[in-house]
Amino acid sequence: MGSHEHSHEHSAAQPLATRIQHMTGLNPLKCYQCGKCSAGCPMATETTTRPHDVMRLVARDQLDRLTDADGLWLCLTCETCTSRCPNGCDPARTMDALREILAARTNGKNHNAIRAFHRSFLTQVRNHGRLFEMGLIMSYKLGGGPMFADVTTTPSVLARGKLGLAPHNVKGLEEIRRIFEACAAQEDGA
Amino acid sequence: MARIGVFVCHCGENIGRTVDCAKVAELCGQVPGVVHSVDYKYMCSDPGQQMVKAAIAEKGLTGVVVAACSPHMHEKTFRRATAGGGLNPFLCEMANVREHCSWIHEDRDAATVKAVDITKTIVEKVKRNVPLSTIRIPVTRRALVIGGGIAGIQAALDIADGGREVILVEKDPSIGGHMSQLSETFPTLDCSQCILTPRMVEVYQHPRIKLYSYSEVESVEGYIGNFKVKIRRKARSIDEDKCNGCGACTKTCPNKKIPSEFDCGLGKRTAIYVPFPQAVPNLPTIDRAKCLLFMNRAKGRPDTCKKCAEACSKEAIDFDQVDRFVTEDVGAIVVATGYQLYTIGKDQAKPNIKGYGEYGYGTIPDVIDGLQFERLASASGPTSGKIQRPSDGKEPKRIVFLQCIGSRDPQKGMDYCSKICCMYVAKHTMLYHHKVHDGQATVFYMDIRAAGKGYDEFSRRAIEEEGARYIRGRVSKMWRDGDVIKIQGFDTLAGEPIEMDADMVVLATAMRPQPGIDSLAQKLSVSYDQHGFINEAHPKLRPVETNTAGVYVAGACQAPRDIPDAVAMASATASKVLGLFANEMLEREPTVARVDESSCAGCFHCERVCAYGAVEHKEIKDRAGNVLRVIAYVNPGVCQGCGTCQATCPSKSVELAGFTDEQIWSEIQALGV
Amino acid sequence: MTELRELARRLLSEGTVNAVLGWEEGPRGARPAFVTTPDGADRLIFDPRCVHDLASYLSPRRPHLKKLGKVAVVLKPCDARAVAGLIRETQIPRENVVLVGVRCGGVLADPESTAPLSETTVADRCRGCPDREAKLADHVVGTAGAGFPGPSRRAQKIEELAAMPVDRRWDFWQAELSKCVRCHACRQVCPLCFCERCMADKSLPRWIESSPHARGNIAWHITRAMHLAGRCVDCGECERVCPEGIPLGLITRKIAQVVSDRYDFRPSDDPAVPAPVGTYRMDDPQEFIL
Amino acid sequence: MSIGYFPGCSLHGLSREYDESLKAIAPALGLELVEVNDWSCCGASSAHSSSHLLGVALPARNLAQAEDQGIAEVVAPCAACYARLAAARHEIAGDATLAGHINKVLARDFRNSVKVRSILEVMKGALPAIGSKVTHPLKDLKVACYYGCLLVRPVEVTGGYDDPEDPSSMEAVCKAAGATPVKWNRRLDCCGGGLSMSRTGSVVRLGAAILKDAKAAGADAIVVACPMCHSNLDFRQKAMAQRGAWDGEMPILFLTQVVGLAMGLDAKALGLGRHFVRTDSVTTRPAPVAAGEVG
Amino acid sequence: MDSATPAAAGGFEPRITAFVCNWCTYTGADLAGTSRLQMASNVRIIRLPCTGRIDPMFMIKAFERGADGVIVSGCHPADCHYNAGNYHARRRFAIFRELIQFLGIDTGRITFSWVSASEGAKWRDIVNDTVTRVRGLGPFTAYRKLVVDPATVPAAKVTSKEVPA
Repeated sequence: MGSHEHSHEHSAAQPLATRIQHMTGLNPLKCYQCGKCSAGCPMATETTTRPHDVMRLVARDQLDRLTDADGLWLCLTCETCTSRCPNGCDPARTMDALREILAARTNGKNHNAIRAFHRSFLTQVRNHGRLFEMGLIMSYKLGGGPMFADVTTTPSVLARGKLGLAPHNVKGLEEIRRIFEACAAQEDGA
Repeated sequence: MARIGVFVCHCGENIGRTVDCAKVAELCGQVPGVVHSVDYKYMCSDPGQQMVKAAIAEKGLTGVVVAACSPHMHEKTFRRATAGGGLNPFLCEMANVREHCSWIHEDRDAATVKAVDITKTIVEKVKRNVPLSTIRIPVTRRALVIGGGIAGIQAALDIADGGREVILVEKDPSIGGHMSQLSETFPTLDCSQCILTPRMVEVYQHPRIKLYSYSEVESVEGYIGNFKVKIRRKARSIDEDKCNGCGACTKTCPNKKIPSEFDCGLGKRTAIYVPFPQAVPNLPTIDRAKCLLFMNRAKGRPDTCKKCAEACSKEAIDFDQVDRFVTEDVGAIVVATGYQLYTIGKDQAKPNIKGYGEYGYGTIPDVIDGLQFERLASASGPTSGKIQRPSDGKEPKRIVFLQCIGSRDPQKGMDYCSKICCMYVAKHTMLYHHKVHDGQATVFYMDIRAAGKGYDEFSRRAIEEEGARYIRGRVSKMWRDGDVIKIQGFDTLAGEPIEMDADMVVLATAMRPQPGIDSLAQKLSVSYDQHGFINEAHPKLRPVETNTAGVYVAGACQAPRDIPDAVAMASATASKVLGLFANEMLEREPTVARVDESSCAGCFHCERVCAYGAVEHKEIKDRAGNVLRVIAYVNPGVCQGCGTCQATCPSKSVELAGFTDEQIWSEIQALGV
Repeated sequence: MTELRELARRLLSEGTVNAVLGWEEGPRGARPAFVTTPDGADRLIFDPRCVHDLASYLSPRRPHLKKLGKVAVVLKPCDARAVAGLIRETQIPRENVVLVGVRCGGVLADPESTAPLSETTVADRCRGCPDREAKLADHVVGTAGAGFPGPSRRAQKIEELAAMPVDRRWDFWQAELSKCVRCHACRQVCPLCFCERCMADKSLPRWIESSPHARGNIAWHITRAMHLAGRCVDCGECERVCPEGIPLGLITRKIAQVVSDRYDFRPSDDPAVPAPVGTYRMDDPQEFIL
Repeated sequence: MSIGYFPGCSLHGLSREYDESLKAIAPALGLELVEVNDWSCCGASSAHSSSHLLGVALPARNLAQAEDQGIAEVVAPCAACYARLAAARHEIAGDATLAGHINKVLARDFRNSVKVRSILEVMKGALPAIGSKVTHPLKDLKVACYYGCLLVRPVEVTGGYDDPEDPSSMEAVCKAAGATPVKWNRRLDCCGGGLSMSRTGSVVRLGAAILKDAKAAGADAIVVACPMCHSNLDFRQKAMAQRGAWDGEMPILFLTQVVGLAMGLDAKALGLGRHFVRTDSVTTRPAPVAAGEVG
Repeated sequence: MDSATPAAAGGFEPRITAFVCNWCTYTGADLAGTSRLQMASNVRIIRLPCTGRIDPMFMIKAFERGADGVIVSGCHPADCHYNAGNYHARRRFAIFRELIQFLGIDTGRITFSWVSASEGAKWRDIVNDTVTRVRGLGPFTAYRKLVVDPATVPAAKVTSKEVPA
């Protein structure tokens, strides 16, 4: 059986590393803490929990400490860590899985902005099938995102004909909503 | 009619607790052909063995079954006892009622039934056992050593000093191997050349060592005690008998810009060259790929340059020399072909091995490997021991060493530790600090593996007293910016990213087996792992033997090894070889296959499946000498007894002694309802 | 036909060979023929009734042919695959035979048939046969039809059987194999069953019970199939000669499919290509091994 | 050659010049772009950061749309869309359980038969066509080819059409357009990607490092093949300047625009007017030469 | 552990014959013993030097003698004591398995496995799993009846007449 064949079945009762392995087919315990992931991570200077720290906390079964781990939420998903990992650990995929596990937890103090962005983004996709950028900007900025200078630059964006003012709805919107619901149901059932 | 004796062992409580041994003895005693069946507390004890011996004499037994532990435990014991009782030892077999029965079951009734089944099965087998005698084969008491590095040199000297002749084959123009390239050796910092050169000379002068340098093993036939080895003596274009090693030829050669292999490309050599001053033999070799005369010949042009021949007063240069072949008979072979260093380039010899794109695939100048650093640090090296970087000859003030390059990196194809790098990097930082007083050496490492006498003390000294800065973490990326090398790493102990500039970077690259090791291993029928390292016969108990009898392994062709390891292994192979040569004849277990000549159809399926080349073609002739049939013959000296030939033979004309079809048929029959 | 006869005549008259083994007109259709004189060459024929695999006469077990010394043998492409097998397995030295290939577009199921070769009368094994002539042959004569497209009906039958529940398949084969009278005609006619003494005739031990009952029968047919794995050239002779009409071709065909699917091997007339059983690849599939 | 076209949301929004320039050059390259029917958002990093299944299902819906349309391979010019589509295809192909889930979620018989190509892979395949169509070679234009994160890695997903650590396809395309690629160091570094809106400070830091390195290497412009990279490097240059992280004007061009310019297409048709950093320095080029003389 | 305990009184207990190589699986089974790993007692081991020695006839003979199931086990690829015996065996077994399946024998009755000298626990699992599986398949009466009672041979539902030449 290839490494991609995995059961997908996991539960909160299992050690975190086992859970991650069931979700991703990857063994986080292969990590030997060389730090090459963090050495290449573009966000390493801005975070305190870097990719190799995440891997370490997974190995030590410290889900609570990962809840507020900044590196998890500031990850750019650039996959530099994954492409250079000597052990094929795929920290990027591991962090995806952790975000998925932690999405249910709402007690995270930090990085609500990032979560709010993801939420706004997916709401746009769910409602329209495509990203309505203007809608995203509005909903995100109003929904708790930091009010940066972006609002002032938006007119210049509009002037260049870059932003549509009305959303485009895809025809298969029903299907998109069904996908969202089915995925939510699957995740709950897992 | 068979007269079998059954001896059921209680093994103290080990068997008796879950198996009713008396019942087993009683029921087995009812099996036709069993004339004696008893149980006893400890069959392997002296009284137990005496019972076997006595019963053989008193009951006239024709076979012995001991129902006790695994045959892997005590088969030899009871076969010896059987022989002591005057019966052929191969008429004794063991029924495994301990490991395979009493120890794995709790239900006493079920275990007893099973123990009876197991014993009856072996009784039926033993009824069909026949007396066998150990096989005796003559031994040619000369050894072949392949590879003239430190391991091969040591093995050759030890065997020769032990009084046996040795053929030493080295593919390069000189013996000495990688050790001759090293500057100083850890952990004592003694000069490598100084300790190696005398041994090289000793090899050359030893009356019982025949050295074939610039030669390779072409083919190997035969088996333990009786190998026939064909050796290709590559044309070095020099008459070895005439040359006196004066060196006049190398001085006149006009092609002086060839990167020297010995100096790892950092120095230059001529087309006719002696690889290094202490070379053994001290004979020049013409590199035909680089010699003007041969380059012209390859293009069909007339010879122009003959400067070396003109300079030679002994007329020793022979441009028309061709490869020659010699055949040597030997009884044992030591493989000591050593290692090569992994390089980080994009093109790799094997598809599973990858280069380091993140370190520039080897295109950044002033990024060198450990062996190149040895040459820079060596007093006899291209810079006379000055640390200078290759690009501009400047002395690097900031030098960075990266450990585990390729090693412990499964994604690059090598998951193993190369073992020696931690130590030589520590040594390199010391050599560097000794030579560049205002310089700073930094080491990126993952773990410091310094297990060995004086090793940890040595690596600590590099840090505590000699000023090397060790940073725990792998480097993510490395690139050239102007004339500095930018390094993007991470200090996992301090928990912070590091970007630093270096003037020179030294990579501790992985040790890999020599290229061509797989074809040599195939010639020798020895197995090798996925990396190409030769497999030892047993990782604990037979570390220098291979799975082909008579072929031994020493040094870094088996796994990454440092010098003391390689030397110890070499001496161990010598002791194995000398042990083998202690007798004129060799004794082997008789578990070998034999062909039924009357029914063999000569299809040679057996030959195709034999991993040892034990199947030969035998001609059956009439009285006039006409060949009637060609059939298979299994050479008992070569056969290892796997029986694959027998299962493959369509007419069942091969029988493996000890595991004949009749024996197995009877065992299956005995298990019937 | 003229071409074949001329070649045979020349080989015999020039003394290249002492006999030519081919087919001739018999009282009940085509039959194998030994021609030892140049004049006899005119007896030789080749048409779709020439179904017999003459390679089986080359087996060293057949002393009557051995006495003739060097012979020529006429071969269809399938027969050439059998000759390649005999050479590969050192049963005949290549230099002792002259191989005369005849171009072939398929043969009849029945050598006694008078029907023309057609989609309905062609031997099932010829459907999908890619070979029109033997590459191994020293001489190739004649012209060939286009052949018949696959899949064969046997292949369809095999699929049908594979789709059955296992116990129904067992019933099917028990019904078939119970008919076997152990005459061993299948063995006798097979060009690649050349053992000096067949293991079925060996008594110590007796792996295969010799009397014709179901248990011995299945043991015999399993053994035959295993021994032919990767060797069977699909000449169809075993099934043709079976007096009980057991569909032996289904078994040999099935094994050929297994060998082809798993080891990408199809029998060819190149003796240098090793057979798949007796060789291995380290990465052979092993999905059935725990 | 007919090829499925997945524009993605950005090419219909913030980066419509990428869409415009690709459509402008496609005929010359012999590419017939067949837009995927009723395509929907790939989910970007938001989907796979929230739910793995959703992160696969959203791109899979688009692959299924393409499959139903009879499309054999699809090009996604946006690097993020490309990465999501290719990753979904790769994961479904290697995991029968996941494939089962996806079929259930999509509620259709999806065979995962559509190959996913990046714009670089497609342009690399069209190199001879580009060479023969160049009429206005971008002589003396020094370009820094910027790959960013998701175009060439990870190799398991991309199938290895280019080296993940030492790629060369974008340079090859620029060379075919007559431009001179410079050697520089940060062409695989991340621009800050999806944090553009939520954490502008990070984008300013990462983007400025890229711009400075390109400038130090002597580049006149940076060439990109991703709307996100474009926006972070082009739109955010102002923010970088405001924060004192950068003090220049570095034109950021889509690879398709570079090829379009070399073919003599109008700057406006290529959408160059929509950029925030002026591109005049690039569009004002020396006189044209005859087609086919470059390459 | 459930398969290690005999079925309820009167239940069917399969007879399993195991053909194993001396160097890996036999030694692995020894290790299971020294580790005291409890397992079902239905298996009888016949020791061969190598899987290369295992002839398909052994399995046929075992069924003839009333075995309900068979285990064949040896060294993992690349671990063969004799270099390549297991590779040859692997091809032989693969073909044999498909052949008997085609002839209507449930391949669930045969377990092929690689068990190394260090895999005592794997051996236990192979034994227990095989016993459980064969217990589920029931006694192999179809094979045992072959010689005893010709009447048990079912009337042909599909005969050769339907099979083309």
